[in-house]
Amino acid sequence: MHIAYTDEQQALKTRLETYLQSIVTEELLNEMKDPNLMEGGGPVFRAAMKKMGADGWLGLGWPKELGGAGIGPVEQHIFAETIMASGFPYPFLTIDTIGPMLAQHANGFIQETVVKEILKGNVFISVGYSEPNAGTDLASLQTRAVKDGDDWVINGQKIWTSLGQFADYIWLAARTNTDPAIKKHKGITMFLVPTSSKGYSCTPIHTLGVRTNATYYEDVRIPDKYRVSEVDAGWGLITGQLNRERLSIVNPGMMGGIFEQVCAWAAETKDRNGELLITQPWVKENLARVQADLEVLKLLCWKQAWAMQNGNPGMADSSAAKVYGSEFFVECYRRLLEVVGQAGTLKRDSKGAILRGKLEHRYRSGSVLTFGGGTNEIQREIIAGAGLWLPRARP
Amino acid sequence: MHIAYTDEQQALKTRLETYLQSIVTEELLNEMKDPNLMEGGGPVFRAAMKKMGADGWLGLGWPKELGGAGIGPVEQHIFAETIMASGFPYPFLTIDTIGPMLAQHANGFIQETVVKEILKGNVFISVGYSEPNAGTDLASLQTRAVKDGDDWVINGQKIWTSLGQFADYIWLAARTNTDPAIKKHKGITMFLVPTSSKGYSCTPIHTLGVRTNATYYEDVRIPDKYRVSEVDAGWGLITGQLNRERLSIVNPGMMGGIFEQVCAWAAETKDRNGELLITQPWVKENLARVQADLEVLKLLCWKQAWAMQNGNPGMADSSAAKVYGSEFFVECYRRLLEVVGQAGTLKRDSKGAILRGKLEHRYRSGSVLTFGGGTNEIQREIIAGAGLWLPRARP
Amino acid sequence: MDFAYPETHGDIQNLANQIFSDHCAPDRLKKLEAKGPYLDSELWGKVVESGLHAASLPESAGGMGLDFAASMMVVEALGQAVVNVPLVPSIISTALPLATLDVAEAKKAVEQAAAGDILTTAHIEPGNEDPLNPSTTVSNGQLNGVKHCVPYAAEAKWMLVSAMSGDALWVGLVDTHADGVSIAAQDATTGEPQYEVTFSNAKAHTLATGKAAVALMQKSIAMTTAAYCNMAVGVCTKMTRIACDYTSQRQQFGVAIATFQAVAHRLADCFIDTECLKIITLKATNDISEGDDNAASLSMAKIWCGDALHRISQATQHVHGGAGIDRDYHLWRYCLWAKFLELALGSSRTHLVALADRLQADYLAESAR
Amino acid sequence: MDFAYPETHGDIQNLANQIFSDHCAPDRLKKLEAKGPYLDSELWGKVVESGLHAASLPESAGGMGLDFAASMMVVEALGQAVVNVPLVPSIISTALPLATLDVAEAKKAVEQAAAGDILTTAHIEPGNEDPLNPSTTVSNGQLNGVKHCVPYAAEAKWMLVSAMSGDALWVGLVDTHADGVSIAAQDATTGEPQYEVTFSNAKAHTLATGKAAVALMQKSIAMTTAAYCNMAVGVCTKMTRIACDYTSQRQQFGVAIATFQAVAHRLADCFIDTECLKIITLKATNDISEGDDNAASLSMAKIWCGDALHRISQATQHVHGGAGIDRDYHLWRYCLWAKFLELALGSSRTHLVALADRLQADYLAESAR
Repeated sequence: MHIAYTDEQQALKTRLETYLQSIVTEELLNEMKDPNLMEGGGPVFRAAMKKMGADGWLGLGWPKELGGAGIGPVEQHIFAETIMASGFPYPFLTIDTIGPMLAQHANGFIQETVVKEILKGNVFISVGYSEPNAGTDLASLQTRAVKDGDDWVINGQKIWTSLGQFADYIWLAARTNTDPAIKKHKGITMFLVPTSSKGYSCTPIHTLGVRTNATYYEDVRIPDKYRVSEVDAGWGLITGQLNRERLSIVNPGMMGGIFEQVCAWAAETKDRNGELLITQPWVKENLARVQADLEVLKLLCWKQAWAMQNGNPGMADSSAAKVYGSEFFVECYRRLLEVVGQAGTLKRDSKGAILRGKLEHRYRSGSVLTFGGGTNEIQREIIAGAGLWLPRARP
Repeated sequence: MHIAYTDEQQALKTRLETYLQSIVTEELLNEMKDPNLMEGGGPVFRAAMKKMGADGWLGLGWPKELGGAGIGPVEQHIFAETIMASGFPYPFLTIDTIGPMLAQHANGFIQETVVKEILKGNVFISVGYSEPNAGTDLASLQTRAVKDGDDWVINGQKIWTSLGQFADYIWLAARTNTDPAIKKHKGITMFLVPTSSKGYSCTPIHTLGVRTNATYYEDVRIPDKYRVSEVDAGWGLITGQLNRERLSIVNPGMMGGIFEQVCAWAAETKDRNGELLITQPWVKENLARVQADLEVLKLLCWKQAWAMQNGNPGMADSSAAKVYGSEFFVECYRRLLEVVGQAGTLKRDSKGAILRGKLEHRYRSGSVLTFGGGTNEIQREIIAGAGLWLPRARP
Repeated sequence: MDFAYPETHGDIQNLANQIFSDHCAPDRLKKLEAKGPYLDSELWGKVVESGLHAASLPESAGGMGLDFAASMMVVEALGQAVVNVPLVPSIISTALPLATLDVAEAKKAVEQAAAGDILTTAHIEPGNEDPLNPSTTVSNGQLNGVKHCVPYAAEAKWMLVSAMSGDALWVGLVDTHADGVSIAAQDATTGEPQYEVTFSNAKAHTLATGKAAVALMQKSIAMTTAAYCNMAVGVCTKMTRIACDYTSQRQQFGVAIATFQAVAHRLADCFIDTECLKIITLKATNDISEGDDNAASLSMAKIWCGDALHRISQATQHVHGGAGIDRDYHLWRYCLWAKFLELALGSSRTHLVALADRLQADYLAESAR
Repeated sequence: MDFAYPETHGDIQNLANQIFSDHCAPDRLKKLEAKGPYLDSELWGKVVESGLHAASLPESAGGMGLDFAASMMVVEALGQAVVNVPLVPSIISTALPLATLDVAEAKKAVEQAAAGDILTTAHIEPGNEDPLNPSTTVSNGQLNGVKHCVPYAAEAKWMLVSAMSGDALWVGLVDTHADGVSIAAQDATTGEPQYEVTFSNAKAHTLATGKAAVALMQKSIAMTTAAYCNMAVGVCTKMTRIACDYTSQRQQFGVAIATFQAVAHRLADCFIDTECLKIITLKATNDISEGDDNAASLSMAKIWCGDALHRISQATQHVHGGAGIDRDYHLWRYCLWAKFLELALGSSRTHLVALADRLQADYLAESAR
């Protein structure tokens, strides 16, 4: 037992932090001021991703035969935590969730043309699950894929396709079996849809916090080689990807980075009476509460990463981390904003904005995680069943 | 609009506080050290009740024709709040919930022999609703009352019959109609069962906080004149009584009394460094949070009392007050115990106990209210339906 | 004890709700928002025409002469609509406190406000949220310093300002177009116009100094804080209503999602929070109406204001799923205002500290007796 | 980073769970409880026989010589059973810190503890919960002062005590039967024997003075606090398990009440709280195992300890309805221990203050660099 980084892990983290200073440049931060490029997709971002790919950072935990460094999930987690803390818009959906699913399940063609390019920082993929009438009840999705010769023809609409504005592929769940005799989730197949396909289109949905998208599929024709795993076997891939996503979205890196910045700010900023803010009891207690709760989240995520390395993490554990982390984020942004005060409501480019308006942006985007990646109600059902062995709630 | 006591109401409260000093004597407090008499029932308690009855306090808000003072529900609430703050084990179930229901619905015999005696402080009544297999699902209660000539013969068992150890009557809900074609809650009738009846027995259930009882009914035969209102019309009386009980159990009096004592204690007790406890930021913030939340509860109850005076209070409002109040109690006893520290866990008669161990006792009895008087889940269903007009949750 | 409003107040509330709801259609607001922070002059014109804004201003100045609570009915209605009109800054923060003065400049400004001109108050400064302890200074009638987050400063005629005159607090009126006053736009989360205002030897009319200045600014703070709480009641009520409507319609697993206990009970908690905020806000409003500008109830109300807004904003976003944050839907505007109202003039946390200090003082005074 | 325990630790946990669960049948406990606070000598005898209590004591003293974490496995098992044996006071608070000293009296006491004799530590005093700043004084080897809430003081052979020797902290051992030591029973919420101990010129063996005394008492505090957190993990796990079993069986409205979302989700929250407490407790345990008696993780763990115990105690009582508080059922004992473990050696609130002070110091030191 040793609940801390090993010396090697600490060295990795330090090396990475130094390296990231060359990645998170003023140029990148300026590019990210464009709301469409805030979460990546611009030329500076793409160049940085290519550089990290070339320098071997993106596949730290991936097997060597796939072009990774093969060091394991713990190191991959350290990488994700550190890069998120740096402020880089890390495309974790591609690198940490869809990428590994493809590496495990996709055919040779996809391994060559997609997986390898992900590791080089060249390819980005968005998730196409939700539809206007299939959200929490995902299994009732209606987008159809019909076999036509060697091709599949896809028709339907997806919603909340985050990062779709610069995605090269959509990791798309489509109904391939409409037999009323089989359960709804048994008739779904996964595809990789190139966004260059004819009949594909993407329109922005502007939200409280970030841009997301609706994507449309009008007679989109793709060759069978873009199918992932077996026909009608998509549900297992969806839950596998969601299990990984649940951990990625509560990665404490981004929040931890902001927390440290607010602490440092409070330690150098004086109130009207010349006292440092951090000396006020309520200020430091707000910060300490965030610190204690953040430490718990860090440890939960570490343990999950360690468990991935040593067999499979429990389903209830990853749901617990997701519920805890997502609800903690909402509370901690509130506490940090209280410390900064009303000036914290000024936006990034405004006169008087504090810490580049990061908290103003984070409070607006924070709520998304309590329902994104599988709503917390569903996670609690999973915990009640898989963690506590309670009888199933009535349908 | 005037959200405060009128001068007359303030004068009433002051007069009452002075009066209560002659009621809450050391003799009474000593009698209450017996766990069976902690909530009343001893000779000192009975004498005090008689005195208050004779002095006209018990029916402040009751109509004059019933022997009350006819001043109204707001004054009755001021009385209840003040007497609860005094530490007197006020039998609110009898005075504020069953009494008024009887006054409104019972026959002449009961008016004469029971209602008038309640106002004189001579009679105490316990509630007999819950059964081992009928708790939250009260309508499925199985205690049977069968008509036999002019009498009713009652068989069954009740549980959580609080204060049953000194009750003169049980306000009993019994099934009088077993026709499977009618809904379960349409076959229930209310009775007053004299505890002197043959076949009645009462055994203690000792709980975390207080004594309660199981009561048994073995061929208990009572004349029809002890029936309250119509046969099979009991459900309306039950919900009417519960509506009143919900407000009584969240009466802020008792909690408010303890809160003020803890504040006063913190204002005169020094820490190891000679500083008054109340000057420590966390101590006063704990107290202030209780103060703010207590003020809200006080106002909610005032408004309910005022609404009773001016028509009927909304169903969702009284459920909201019940949920809020009962969950607040649990939190506030925690906060107050944090202020007192580990010594707060010493019991009343122990060396080193603080404030007569009141908090030690209250934390143990505090949880009962979140499920007593109709579990908070049911209250939230009521709010969702009657307050927010949401479609009914699936059964 | 009397929880009933006079009939006039009910009428005012109904009229206000009608005017605001007529003008808060998402399409209309979207157009206004396209250009950035905006003042809804059309709507403000209608409000002024109705006279509602001046409900609590003296009749002598062109108002209805009703009590403070009357204006809070209008503010609560505003909270149900969240449209950008300068009701709170111009009337509640500024004209109402000014109306208590027997000073010619003040009287003139109040009359102008009643007629629809905009006034504003500069409460806070960069790095300092205490209007009773400003960094801004005044000497020989000339102001120097910086205020920020001043609502509608560029649109306002007069600005109420506090400053230190030596060791004493000073409060005065500044002509926003005067020499030495420079106004720069800020970009705040709500989309309401806010500005940084810099004074360089700007001329100002003195209204009060010392204790009288503290009382005047205290009145502005108290009335504004009460207005934020009342607006929060509107925001919370509306957010909850929107979520109830949505979850009663939205089907998943073949049923309306409001029929899931987890959803219904969370909305019931929103109802409870709103009731709690409502009652303590009513108490604070009543205390101010009855002349107490420094009541403990006001800090209690602001504590609850922040808590209820935060919880209800999150809960209602959550039960919507993605729809709740879609800018083509209408919940998101309330969420932005929720954060502003939570933090403006002190968060739940800072008001808890203030209440705690007051409690300490009260009990120490009592134990000294 | 390695979350795995050595195999020995798993064996210890299993054995401890077995011994404790064999002795916590409600009927047995009820008999013991009838006479008031009690020491379960029969069970303590079995524990000593098994050697589990001495898992972390040095082999030279008769222990197993395992790390600190090993003893925490036994303490967690104790939390699942809440029976009155002096494991924490005798071994964790006293023998383990003493075992780090090279002093004859300490060595002897540790050997006696390993053999089953009871030791205890007097941490707190009336009105003072800080063992590093006691009111009790020592001079010329004679103690004067009052300690209270001392567990098993009357049953113990030796008592570890801190006192002020002039301006310096002093820590020593007191023979509980020595002249000048008077012991009076207290009645604490848990039903565990606790005592007020008064010293009137009582003779004491000096163990350490000044920095060494602080280090020694700090070790006792840290290890005891970690033990409370580990015991809390057991208590929380068991309370949740009891509630799950009950709600899976208990039928209302014709179905098991666990099938109501409102019930199942609240129990899911208990699961999450337990997981959070478990992981931060593991971190604190690991830090102490690795020699850090003053880690921030310990305050974090105690904050979570109080929060999780409070919430889970209330939630599990609530979903039971009346049965949860019935003294003929078994949940109530856990609820009593939950409150004790929440408050002993500092509540969530006081540990938050401690963590806040540490955070301030860290960031000020950093910004000074």
